[in-house]
Amino acid sequence: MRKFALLSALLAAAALPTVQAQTKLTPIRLQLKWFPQAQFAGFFVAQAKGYFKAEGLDVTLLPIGDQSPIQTVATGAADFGTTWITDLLTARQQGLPVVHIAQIFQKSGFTLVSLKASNIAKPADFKGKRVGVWPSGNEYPAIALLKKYNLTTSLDSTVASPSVQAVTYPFDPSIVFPDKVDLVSAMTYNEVDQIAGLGYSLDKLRIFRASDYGINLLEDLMFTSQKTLDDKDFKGSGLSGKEIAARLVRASLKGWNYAVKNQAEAVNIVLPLCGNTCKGSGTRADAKAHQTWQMAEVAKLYNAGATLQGKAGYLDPAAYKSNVALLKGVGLLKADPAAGAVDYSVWEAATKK
Amino acid sequence: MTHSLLPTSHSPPHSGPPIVSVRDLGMIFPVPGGQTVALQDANLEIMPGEFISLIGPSGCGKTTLLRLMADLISPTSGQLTVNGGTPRQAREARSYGYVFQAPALMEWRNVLGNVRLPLDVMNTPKDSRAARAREMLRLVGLEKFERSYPWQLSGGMQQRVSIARALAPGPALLFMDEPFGALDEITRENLNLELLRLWRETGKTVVFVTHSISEAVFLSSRVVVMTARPGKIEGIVNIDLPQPRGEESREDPRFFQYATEIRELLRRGHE
Amino acid sequence: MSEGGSGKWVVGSGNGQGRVQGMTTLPASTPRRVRRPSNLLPMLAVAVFAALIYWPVMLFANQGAAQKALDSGADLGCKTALACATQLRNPVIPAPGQFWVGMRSLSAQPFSATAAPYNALVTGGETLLGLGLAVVVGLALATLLVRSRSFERATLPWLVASQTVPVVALAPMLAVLLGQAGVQGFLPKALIAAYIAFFPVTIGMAQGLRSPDPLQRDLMQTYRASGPQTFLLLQLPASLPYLFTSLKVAATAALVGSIVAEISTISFSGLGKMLAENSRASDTVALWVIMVYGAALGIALVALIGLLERAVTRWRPVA
Amino acid sequence: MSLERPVPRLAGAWGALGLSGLGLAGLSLLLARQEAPAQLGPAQPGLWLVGITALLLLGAVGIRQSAQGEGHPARTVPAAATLILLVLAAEAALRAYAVPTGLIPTPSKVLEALWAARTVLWRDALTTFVYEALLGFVIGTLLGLGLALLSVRLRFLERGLLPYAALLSSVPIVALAPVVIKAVGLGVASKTIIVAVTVLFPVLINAVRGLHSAQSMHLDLMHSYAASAAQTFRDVRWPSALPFVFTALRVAAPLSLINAIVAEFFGTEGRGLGFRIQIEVGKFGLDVVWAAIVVASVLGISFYLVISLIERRILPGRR
Repeated sequence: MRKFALLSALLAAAALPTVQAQTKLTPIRLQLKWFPQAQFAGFFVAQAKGYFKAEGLDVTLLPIGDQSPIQTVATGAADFGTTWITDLLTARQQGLPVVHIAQIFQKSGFTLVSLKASNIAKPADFKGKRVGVWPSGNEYPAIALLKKYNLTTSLDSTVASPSVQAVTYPFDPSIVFPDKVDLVSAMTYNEVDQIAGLGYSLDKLRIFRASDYGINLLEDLMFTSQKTLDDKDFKGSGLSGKEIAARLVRASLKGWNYAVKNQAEAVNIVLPLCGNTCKGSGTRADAKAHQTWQMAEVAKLYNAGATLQGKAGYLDPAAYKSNVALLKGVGLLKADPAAGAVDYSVWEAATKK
Repeated sequence: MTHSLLPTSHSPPHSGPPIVSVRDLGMIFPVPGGQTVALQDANLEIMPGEFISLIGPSGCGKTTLLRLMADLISPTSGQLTVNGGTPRQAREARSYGYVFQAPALMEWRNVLGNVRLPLDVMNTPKDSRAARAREMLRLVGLEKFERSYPWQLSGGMQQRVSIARALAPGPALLFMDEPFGALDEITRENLNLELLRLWRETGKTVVFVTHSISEAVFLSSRVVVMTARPGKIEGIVNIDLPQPRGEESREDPRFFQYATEIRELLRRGHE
Repeated sequence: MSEGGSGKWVVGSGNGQGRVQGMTTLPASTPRRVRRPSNLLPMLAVAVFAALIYWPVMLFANQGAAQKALDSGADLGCKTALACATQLRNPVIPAPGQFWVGMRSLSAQPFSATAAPYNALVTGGETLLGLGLAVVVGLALATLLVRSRSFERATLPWLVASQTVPVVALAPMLAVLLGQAGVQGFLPKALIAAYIAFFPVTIGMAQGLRSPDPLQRDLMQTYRASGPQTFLLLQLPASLPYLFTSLKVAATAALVGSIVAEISTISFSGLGKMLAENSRASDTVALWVIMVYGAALGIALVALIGLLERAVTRWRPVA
Repeated sequence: MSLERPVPRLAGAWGALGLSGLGLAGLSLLLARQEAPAQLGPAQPGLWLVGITALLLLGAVGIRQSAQGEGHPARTVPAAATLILLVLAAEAALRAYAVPTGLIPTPSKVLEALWAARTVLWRDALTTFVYEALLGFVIGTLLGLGLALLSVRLRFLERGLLPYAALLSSVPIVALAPVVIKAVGLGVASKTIIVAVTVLFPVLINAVRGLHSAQSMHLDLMHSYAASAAQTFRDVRWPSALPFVFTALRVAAPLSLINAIVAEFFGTEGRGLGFRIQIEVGKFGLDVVWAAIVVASVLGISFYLVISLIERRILPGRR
């Protein structure tokens, strides 16, 4: 009797995986580019609303500081990631097999901010000024913008007497602005509001949006490793890596669409997840207000370009081409990336378009 | 480890085969730019139950001779037997106890633990170790200090602990290398008396290295006088003072004769 | 603060270091056992003095910043630089009131994920784990160094060199590589702390394992003690005081290591993560609060090692 | 402790070392063709790895043999051979696994980058080492010594201030970097200050300890000569303090460079090794990053050796 019970238990255990394959969630680690905040609202919403689960995915969202998510994905510490396009293309140039699968933000949110009082009216006026940039790969929009106006920086080690003095600092604008630099790097959705919080209301500031000057280096995108895409049976789920990627993109875009439509609700979902990064600074040091600002600004970056043509998540080939040209122009890319850098099939499978 | 420590009939010297036999023993140390003859053509036989002192100036090879017997170093020439075998066999049979110039106690063990150390190393039955160590402490009169740590004891007391430690495994042979050299005169004389009593009561063979002529005469049955450069045995003096010896032995006229004889030998070697 | 009355046998005197010429500080032997008067009163006086000059120093530091901000047209909610000096939202040095408010808000719910005490505990745990790993590695390396001259000659220069590598630069890469091997979360940070701590521990242990005097070694030889017996009964206990001295040095360095690792790797908690977050949010007051917690943590770690030392090396005379 | 064969067997050692080195170099060259992979993971990494391990073991045997004896080669060959073999093995292993440069560069790539970026790295090293580390080191040492002398003269200061210094020395100073940079600016000066502060405390504590380490017998001797306080200081106190001071300096030397690099992570004006590392990490130019680390490491070791050399000059016969 006992023996029989054991046998049947073993049989049941052996049968289990095939039965469960449909119901068991596939664990996925998605590496975000920063600490949790409304910048990633779409993913948090997809998580909270169960969009990932509905696709059979059990997603863990990983935060990161000022490092590149590329390395965590390339080494398999995470399965998917979000990052900026500059990061992705330079990584590929150095032999890291990472692949673009979806473009979340269709427009660059990078700006350089100065005080109106400092009389910098146009990029040509940047000459001889001090510009604050973020190192670790976040400095290229600024460099590209300067380059466009034939300005050189001290970041380029081949230039003997640069026309702009660049300083590096770790993201917090209050370290350098306004006393130590004339222009400071700021994302529309984050640092601009932080600067406002320092006591400089928007009417005292002049904001140079990189995208207004044709420097539209694309930011938050989704990517994965070639290995994941080639995987025939992703983590024993019975599904190919490509299929998993498509499901992840589909759920994420659903989350994003919901977040930009229901911004207040999205902010409420984000708020409990972010620790000390949620708050703005200075007089605007209020988490909710800052994240509301951020959500609104992020929505503008999402609702642009391809999204407006009903193709959310699509990397517009023309935008991509101009990005590559820009990066080659500043010497960051030595040649055109191989065709495998972007895999449109994932987005097509995700949106059935 | 079968040797009893309890008082036995004190076996008379010169009976049976020698416990230590030294034949044409030589020891050469390499030094930068040459070599030093630490010991040359040493010959000596030590009988069971004897108390032998090795005396001589610094560099005469007396410590070297003792360390050779204990197999702490190996000779470059000659033969040496201890307990009927090679020194190595004697050491591996754990058949001698060694008392150093300094107490060399383990600072992290208390007095009892220090005396127990050889028993721990030699893996004697666990339950008897503490009792054995206490017995040894009683023998050296330190039973009240078993819980103290070394730093809490005076130099003399520390050296007594180290003697108790050497006795703990019950060896028949005791090597002592200037054990009282660093102590003051009063302590030293007290410990001399105590050592004689231990020797009498336990019937051990003692090989004792010293600088002091009076200590050598007072303690020994024979004194081996050594001289330096090269280190060699200059002569051997039989000390025929009556046993048991006590303070009064130092007043004995023969005591002075022996001392003078040794001094003469030392001087001769010096010239 | 001396290692007073450590007994004659702790021979490290700041210079004699045997074969291993370490970079670590050594147990200083200050053999005087004189009872010195309590430091309490002078310390108190210095504390009072520091408290008294805090206010003017703070005013001076912040007034400059406030003046610059006002000059550039910032709306700070106050009119003069002096008035602003005590209420800047991101002051150079926080006013006592500001500090207190920041302290309370970061400590109010001590075990919430954003509170400083909780994160200090996480960092402390990482550091302790790192120190534990460092002791294991240090003991193994020290044993090899002491046992084999070939090993010492082949590796010692590179062990020294390992301490000149800026680990901070390596930390992110190290964490990524460990992540690939499935090591994530708590452990990578502990490993980075261990990388920093292993060297002083190794050198201290090597010194300690060599510290028994020749007579003690001879003694063990007369017992025909085996290698492991000599190691366990003589060398290991003799090395313990050296171990703790080097651990105290290593603790601070390891703490820096785990904080840096938290800043520069994927981290869900820890003082380093708080430091990074609050620095992004321009919250200087929070930075000061975290610094104070970091300082307290460093002091607590050293004190903890001191306690452990007293418990383990009970044979040593009390200073 | 270790019973090593007294007969030097250098001839056999050269054979094993040469064979192992040539084998590893050959493997690397063979693997060089296997560059630019489509994905991580080699064709037959296991097989290559077995070969590399076997050659390393052979090399280890050679190193062991070459370390016998007391000759000059026996003291220098093992360390050099260890480095060369490990570098070659890393080269071969990284190529066997086809690890991309963006993750871990091969040693040959690092060497290439070292050469290609030599002028930039030279300028960065000048900034970080000379203006930040060295200057901060000198300032911190002088301040530490000054404070030590002052507090030894004024007992009250010693008893009131020194306990705090000892506490502060267990504070992670990196936490200070953002605040100092905010107050002082992004230029070189802020880094110099941070380095100086990190050097100051160990020097102060060790110097005070050293000044108290004079033997009372020596002091009594000076007293018996009716020597003045200055004479006693010059002939007894100061010489006995020096070994302690140098211990602190030797530890602080490489640390000052590392701290300068850490501080640069919190803001620069576009110069320095820390800045270079950050910029290159952003481009996945890890070959340049490692080149910068190599430069920092070499500078750190040299700094350490120079301090040791000065120590040996000033304290002849004491080591």
